[in-house]
Amino acid sequence: MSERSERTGTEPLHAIDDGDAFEAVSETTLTRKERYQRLVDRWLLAPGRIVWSVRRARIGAGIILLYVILGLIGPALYKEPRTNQGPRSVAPLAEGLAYPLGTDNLGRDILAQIVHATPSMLQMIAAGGLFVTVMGVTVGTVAGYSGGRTDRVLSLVTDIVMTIPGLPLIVILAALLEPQNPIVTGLILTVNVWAGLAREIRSQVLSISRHSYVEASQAMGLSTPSIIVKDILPNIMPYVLITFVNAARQVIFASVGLYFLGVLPYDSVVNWGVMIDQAVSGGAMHVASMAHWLIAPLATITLLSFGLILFSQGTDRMFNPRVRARHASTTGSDDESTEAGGSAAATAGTGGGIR
Amino acid sequence: AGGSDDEADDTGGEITGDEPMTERTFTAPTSVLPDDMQWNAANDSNYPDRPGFVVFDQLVYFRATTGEFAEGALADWEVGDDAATLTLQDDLTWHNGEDATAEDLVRKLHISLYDNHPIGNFTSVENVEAVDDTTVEVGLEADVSEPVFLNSIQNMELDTPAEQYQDILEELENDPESTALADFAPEEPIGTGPFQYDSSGEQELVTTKFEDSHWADDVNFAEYRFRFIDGNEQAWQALRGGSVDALHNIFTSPDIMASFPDHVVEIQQPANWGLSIAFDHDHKHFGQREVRKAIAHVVDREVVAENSAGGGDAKAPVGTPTGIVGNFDDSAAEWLDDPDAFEDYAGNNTERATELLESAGFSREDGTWVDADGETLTFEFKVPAAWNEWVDAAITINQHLQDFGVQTNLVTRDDGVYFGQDLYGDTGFDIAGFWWSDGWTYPYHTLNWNLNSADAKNVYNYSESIELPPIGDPDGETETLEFAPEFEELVGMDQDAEETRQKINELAWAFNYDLPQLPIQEKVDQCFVATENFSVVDDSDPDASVKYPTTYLPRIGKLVAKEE
Amino acid sequence: MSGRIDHSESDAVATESRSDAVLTCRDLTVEFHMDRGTSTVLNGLDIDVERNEIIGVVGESGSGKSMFASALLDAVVDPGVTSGTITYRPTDGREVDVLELSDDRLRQLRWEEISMVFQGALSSFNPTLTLRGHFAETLEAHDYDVEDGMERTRELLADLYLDPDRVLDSYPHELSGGMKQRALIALSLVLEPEVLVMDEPTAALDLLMQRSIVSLLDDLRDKYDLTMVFITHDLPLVTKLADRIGVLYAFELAEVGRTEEILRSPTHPYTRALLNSTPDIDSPLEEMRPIEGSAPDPVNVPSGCPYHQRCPISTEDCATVKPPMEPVTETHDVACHHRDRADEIELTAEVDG
Amino acid sequence: MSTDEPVVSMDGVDVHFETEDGLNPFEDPRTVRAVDSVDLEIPENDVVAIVGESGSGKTTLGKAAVGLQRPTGGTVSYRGQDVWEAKKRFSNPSIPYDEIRRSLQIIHQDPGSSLNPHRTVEASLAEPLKKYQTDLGPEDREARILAMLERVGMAPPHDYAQRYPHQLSGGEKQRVALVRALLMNPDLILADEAVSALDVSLRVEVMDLMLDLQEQFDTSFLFISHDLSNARYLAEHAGGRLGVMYLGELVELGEAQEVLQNPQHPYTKVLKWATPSLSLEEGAAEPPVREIDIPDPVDPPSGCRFHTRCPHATEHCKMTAPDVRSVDDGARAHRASCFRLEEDGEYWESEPLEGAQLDEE
Amino acid sequence: MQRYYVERTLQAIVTVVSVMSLAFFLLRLMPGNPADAYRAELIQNNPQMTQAEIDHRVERKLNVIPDAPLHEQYINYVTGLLQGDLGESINEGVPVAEIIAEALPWTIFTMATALLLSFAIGVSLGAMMAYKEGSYFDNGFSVGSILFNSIPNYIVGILLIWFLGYRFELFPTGGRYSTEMDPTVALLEPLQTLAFLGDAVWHAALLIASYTVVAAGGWALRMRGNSIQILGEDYLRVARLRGLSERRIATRYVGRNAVLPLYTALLIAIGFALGGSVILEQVFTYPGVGYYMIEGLEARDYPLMMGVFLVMTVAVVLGVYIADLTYGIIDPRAQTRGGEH
Ligand SMILES: Nc1ncnc2c1ncn2[C@@H]1O[C@H](COP(=O)(O)OP(=O)(O)OP(=O)(O)O)[C@@H](O)[C@H]1O
Ligand SMILES: Nc1ncnc2c1ncn2[C@@H]1O[C@H](COP(=O)(O)OP(=O)(O)OP(=O)(O)O)[C@@H](O)[C@H]1O
Ligand SMILES: [Mg+2]
Ligand SMILES: [Mg+2]
Repeated sequence: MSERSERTGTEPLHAIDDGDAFEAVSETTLTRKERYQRLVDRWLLAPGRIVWSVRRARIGAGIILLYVILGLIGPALYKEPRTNQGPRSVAPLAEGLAYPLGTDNLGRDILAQIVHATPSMLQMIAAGGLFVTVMGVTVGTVAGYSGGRTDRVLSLVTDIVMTIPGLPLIVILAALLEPQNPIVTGLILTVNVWAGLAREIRSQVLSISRHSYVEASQAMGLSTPSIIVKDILPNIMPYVLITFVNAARQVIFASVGLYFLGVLPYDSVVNWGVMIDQAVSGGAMHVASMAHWLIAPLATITLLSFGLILFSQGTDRMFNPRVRARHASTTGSDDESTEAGGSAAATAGTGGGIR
Repeated sequence: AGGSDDEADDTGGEITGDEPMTERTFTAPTSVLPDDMQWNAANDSNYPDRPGFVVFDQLVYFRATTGEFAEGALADWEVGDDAATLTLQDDLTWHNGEDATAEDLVRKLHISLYDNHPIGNFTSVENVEAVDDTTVEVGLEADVSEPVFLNSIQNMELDTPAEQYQDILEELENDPESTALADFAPEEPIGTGPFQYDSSGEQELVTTKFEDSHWADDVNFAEYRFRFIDGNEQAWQALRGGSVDALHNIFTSPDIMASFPDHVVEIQQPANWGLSIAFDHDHKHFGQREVRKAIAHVVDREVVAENSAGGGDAKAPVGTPTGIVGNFDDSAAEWLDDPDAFEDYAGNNTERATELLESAGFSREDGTWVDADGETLTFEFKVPAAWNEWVDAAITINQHLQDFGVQTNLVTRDDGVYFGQDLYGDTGFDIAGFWWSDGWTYPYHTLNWNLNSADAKNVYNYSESIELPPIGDPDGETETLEFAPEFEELVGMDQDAEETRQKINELAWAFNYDLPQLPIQEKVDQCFVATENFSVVDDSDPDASVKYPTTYLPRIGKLVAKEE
Repeated sequence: MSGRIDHSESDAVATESRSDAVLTCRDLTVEFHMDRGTSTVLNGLDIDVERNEIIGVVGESGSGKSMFASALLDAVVDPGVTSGTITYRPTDGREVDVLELSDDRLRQLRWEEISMVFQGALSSFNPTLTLRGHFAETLEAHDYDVEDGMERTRELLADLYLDPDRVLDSYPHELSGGMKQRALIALSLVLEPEVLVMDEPTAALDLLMQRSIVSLLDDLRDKYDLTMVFITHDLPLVTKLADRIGVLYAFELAEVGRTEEILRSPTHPYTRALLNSTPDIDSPLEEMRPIEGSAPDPVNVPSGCPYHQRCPISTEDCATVKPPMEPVTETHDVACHHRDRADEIELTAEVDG
Repeated sequence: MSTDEPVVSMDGVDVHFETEDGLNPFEDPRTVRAVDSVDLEIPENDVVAIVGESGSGKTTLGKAAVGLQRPTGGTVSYRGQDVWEAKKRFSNPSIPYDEIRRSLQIIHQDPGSSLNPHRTVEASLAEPLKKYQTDLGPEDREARILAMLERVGMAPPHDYAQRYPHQLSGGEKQRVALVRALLMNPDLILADEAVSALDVSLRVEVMDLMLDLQEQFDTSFLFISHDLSNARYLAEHAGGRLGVMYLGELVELGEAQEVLQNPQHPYTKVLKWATPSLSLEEGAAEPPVREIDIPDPVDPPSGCRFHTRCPHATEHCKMTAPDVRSVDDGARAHRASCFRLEEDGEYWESEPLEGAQLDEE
Repeated sequence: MQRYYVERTLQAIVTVVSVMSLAFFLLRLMPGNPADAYRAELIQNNPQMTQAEIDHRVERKLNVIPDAPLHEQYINYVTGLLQGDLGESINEGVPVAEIIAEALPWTIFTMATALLLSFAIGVSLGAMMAYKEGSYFDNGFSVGSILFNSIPNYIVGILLIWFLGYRFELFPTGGRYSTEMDPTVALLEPLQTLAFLGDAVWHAALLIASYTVVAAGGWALRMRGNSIQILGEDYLRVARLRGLSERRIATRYVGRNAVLPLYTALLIAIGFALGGSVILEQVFTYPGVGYYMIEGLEARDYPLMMGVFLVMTVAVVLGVYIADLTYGIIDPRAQTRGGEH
């Protein structure tokens, strides 16, 4: 057969003799630092570069980052909202920068309220988003991947949960549990959102597990969890992210809505939804001089939601290996042309988020 | 702006008393869907109480500013030691055309007694009987002073014509446990009031002037309508847009009032009740007088009241906590012989508060108060979520307390849960928003409410007696004061007698010294009338303090239609 | 690129003499302007398509076959730019410059005169429209008589071994790949075009089906007097069908000639390599060998002869001077500097018959 | 490893799929008989090529052979150990399932989907090493992967190692898949249409590589193709066998050369006709079948399944299914199932079906 | 296929039953009860009513509240339900069915109008955006759609009330129709009917608008995505080559194929719209089922809440059910796919 291998001359050199390829060991070792650098590059810098390269994602990420920073260090930097810290219903900038967004009916600085409400809102959003994501991904992948009875049972549960009219259920749960902890509130607000994700992920998993590389992994005897984690999850990541964003929006919309309805209890900690409630019941809609009281939280919520959507629209690229390859510093350049346009998957649900 | 500062023009011109009859319609809001209304006040569902005020006549009306009673369905009354004689107006006619007689009043009183009306405290069915066509005599089983008795029948309306209620009364006589009364749901009311039911639709209830009513001469407009309006914002908008001519009673901040058309006037009436902080007297900390007092010193009631009123004057801060209403116009002090002897807990006196807490064994650690056992002085401050003014007040109170190092947390609660469970149920509270009077000016009521009522015992677990030093001398020798006998005595005492005044002073001192509750503010009801088509008297007229000006003033010609 | 101008001139002369060409392409070029440079995906193609012939175009993946097919109908996808000339000569003796046509005329030309079967036949139908709908709408769009047209459709389908009733009432997804492919061929013939361009019409099908379709096409050509351009990467498939074969390499024609000339005496080294690499059940075993190296990138086509990097007999010249297309015989043109040395590459695939 | 047992032996293997959406709820669910009583032994270091039309059950058969598809009937054994028996939780197999799993590998038809698009070549290849060569450190793993990449002609290997699948050509992807399978050191590799999707010029290259590695690693190959020329190329080179499948049945099996030169089953002849050659001869223009389209596998024809298309079918074929018959003797006997192999019998007496003829033209 | 129908129907029933049971018990677990809520209401409305009076009333209320053990109440409720009896509202004292029968048409009217409107607008806008992909038009409207999709619809509602209702007083901000209106829907009185319907639309306009604006953004984005995908399909290229008119391509090819996948979403959205009306109807004090949901909640009126919840659940289940069953008919591609969407 040497004759043939000679003909099969596509291999330019056989530096390593046939048998050795199988036994080859390395002569050098990577330093810890190098390996660390690789990890950082792969998991942090590369996604960052990708996000940065899409305008929508860049703007979205910027907005989200702004809120995160606001939530993290804002409360430390900006004064606390206090009753009677200023005159009542001061218009924005009316007194210079003393009350940049004005004050409310109790003379509290509105910017201060917004800033100090951010951490708990972010916690709520993160809790809701994580809950939905974890539940949805777990149930969806387990159902889709294991099939059979497990699938039927999980699918039925999912379908049922999905059909519960979300808002009324949340209203009842909120009244039932009277959550004060933002994390608990976040969970309640997304109590049935995960089902939609689970259903979607299940069908994605079904189609992904038809890919032959999944079968190849099975043939290699890899364990099911590792197949799910390595072969299936990366494919549904864009979807997961989008759902995370939708869940986050659901949290924002529903919490504000319920605070507004007065169904959710609130405590001394300020909250955007409570601000809207107080502004509306305080008559901000009636008096032009108090309009800022309502507009400020409205704009805050809208901007965050807007940022989240923009970000999610940009992020399917983050998990797209084609784009990844181009932004990985450790790999050589790639000549793949960029596919244009936003993705279809990134569109948000209809109906204003709450259903 | 609808300020009452401009005079004549604002109120839409002088009311001479002989305005000509017009075809005008006066429109006011109602929060019950007209289609759903039923007219039995004893039935719990969808009873339209505002419309009820024009269709039915109250037995007597109460002028809150002067504390006097004015005639309603009753033309005259007399409260003696063992009997009260009630005399009906002699021209009173039911909307179905029948004369309203003493029999009708007897029926009303009997039904009320079967329905557990508070006059049952003084009398029973057997003692109520008609003497002649217009007079009813009510035998009293104990001494009752006149204001106390009248207060108890004041909100009673003559609304039980034989046509609708005779059968029900008979059933109650046969079976006092019968639910016939509560189940009765007449779709059309029959009353004796100045307006009678005409029709109701999706959005509106129409009542038309009842020419045979006792008040007919003073009413110069043809219709009184009620428009379904839900929520304050909608109400303000309706008034602003002219779809209603009045709002009965809605708290409205100065900012919002500023958005009303110029022809809208505000009529303020003392509500004689307002927010207080109720302490759980069984609580380890709040059972301590020093802690309560410290809190009283820390909370700056003026700021709270102002915040709660949105910067306006609709909430009057309580001057000196004595358990007597009248902070609105300082009439509270008139009951006191020596107002200065009372502690006023004014301002934000943290020094005094610190002293008090330290004397009770507390110390301040890292800005937080900790008792001798190392427990933090902390509590959840519960308020009903939908009561916005209370929430605003509570936020402010909370702020004051936190600034002083008391670890408080505001908790808004669903109204039902708040009243049903936190106050009157099992969940309880540490400190909660409550009220410190129940709408009456006579000090007996308020003091009784705070020191001796079932609520005092059940809601905030107040004790039946206290150790009380002499008035004005908190450190003096104490004596035990049992509340129940004191009030039993006071109930029957003539309100003008000197000893009555003495007793009131003593009880007010008990209140001031021991602070069963901390009164924060006193509410002023705000009523709005658009004077484009109607004229109304200024709110300095005592009659304007009868509840509600929109329904009472037309009866006496003090809210009249302008000439068309 | 220096050689190109004069070669096209000389070629123009050479082709003038040729007789009845339905389509004449001169300097047919397709370019895409992209961020990283201009991508020339078809580079100065000169070719004639004779009336009633079947011309096969072969080449490896990415060599520009589909671009050529699209260019023939002036249907290169945006933002591709097609330049050069394509002259279409209908039977009435007119000459139509395809690339210069107005939109309306072009719309008419397509499908009525030159129609096309796509590479992705399986996705060439609107999934929510029955096949009858497809036929009818095509007829309507060209103002043909629908009734007559449907009659013809039935005949066409029957010719293609399909049951017309069943097929016409089906939605695309209800048909198997082979049936869809045949239906698509019928659809492309429904307006009785002169020329049928087929871009890998059988690539997705089974061999048996491929072979069957190829033999059907042969019948169709005779029955409907068609001229066909048959594009494929599968050389053996087309040898049974085509009268002539053109070999595309790197967006250019490497060799054109009658089928037997290409098979018997391939002159371009690439053609020879292609033949050598083609598995075949009849030829002796040892004789297949792959083509080394990989296809060039359309943005950076090697200078000179684009094949020189992979060519075993290339010389310095090949790397710099572009070989012109020159006739070997009257019917056989090749673009190679070393046409005489072709024999140096052993032709292992022996063609019998 | 040197037992006499064949690496894989399949004995009367059936794979039937139940399709769920029957129109009538009371009707039994319809069954696709994707593979029907197939016997096949694959000894060590052997190559078996299977050809057949799309839907004939090649893939299913192959997957059953490597233990990725559970047969509904019959047994599949790895060196004498029943594969599915070994997989059971509390069984005590003579060969642990893990080892069986490792020994039977697969390369898929579609190079595009055979590699996880989210993992670099290196990451994909490291997986089997991590699992089966736990003693290797990350550097050694990398070295081995690079060596293998170089071995299959992907140089420079560290460049390729860091690429994502979309940065590879089809041929390169197939090579990586091949390396992945080889890294498991398997006894049998199922190459399911492993070259069909590649450009013509690449096919030979990949097939040569497979042959090469088969030689070197003593691996057996089950090579599946719908293209007779590819199957022949591989099977003949390795001196292996060729099998022909039709609608779930293995209708002919024998030495590659023998089967091609002396096809016994009419279907094999059809396939041969359909395989284009570079010849200029106008082959029979009309296909030697009566019907171009393959019947629905859900409802396969009765009797001999090929009778609907067979140019020689008779009424007898419609009724009865032919048995497998050996054409010649020997260990790797050439066998086929067709009545025409019988000297005489009912077949020859019965009426040919419409359009069919008893004798060849 | 039939088996699929049977299974699907069973599943729908199971879903309704489970959701209802869950709701039944959750509701009763809520803190507070009708009596508490009633006490709150009494206190709020009658500051002068004495404690004794209030206690008396509350006690009387307690008599109305069923006090059988929970499981018995549940059985009673279910048996009632099977006989079509939704129970009697504790607070309103009338049968729940009556309240719902009266409120539901209004919610359906507003939500259906809003949904269909948003769908029509979103789909046309999305298709246009896709056709002009990358243009200023596309970018502008994409950002616009995202922006509108970022705002909860009730906030849009508040803003609309604020500006169009209060500021400019162009629209009423609550109620179903004008007081003066005589609700007539009769063929014999076309003018009055028309006037009435017009008035009803005018009253619902802002509510409908706030839902529409937000939802349309979502539809537009989805439609845009679908269309762009279809614009890249082979069959579209072939259709162009076949000389089909742009109009036919836009409608029969792009439009239809892009809209079909939205069909399911639309039906599901219709189902969820009832539940989604809760906050909006509250904001607009529009007495539909969502409004009564909150009314019921505030009064802890279990039967009323259950009734509304049931209606909302059934709507969702029905929407999903119809979507699942009919998708095959609507989209020929799905026919062979059976239950897998
Ligand atoms: N839309 C496009 N934009 C830019 N380049 C393109 C585009 N479409 C194709 N190409 C490039 O044009 C070249 C020729 O493509 P073409 O489709 O003609 O190849 P082909 O010979 O048909 O290949 P195959 O056999 O794979 O179909 C390829 O390099 C391809 O990458
Ligand atoms: N999981 C499955 N469920 C139901 N039917 C199946 C399944 N897998 C395969 N089939 C059916 O079994 C038959 C054989 O399929 P198989 O994939 O083995 O054919 P094949 O010969 O490999 O075809 P191809 O050449 O198209 O790959 C087909 O009719 C197919 O539809
Ligand atoms: Mg192509
Ligand atoms: Mg297969």
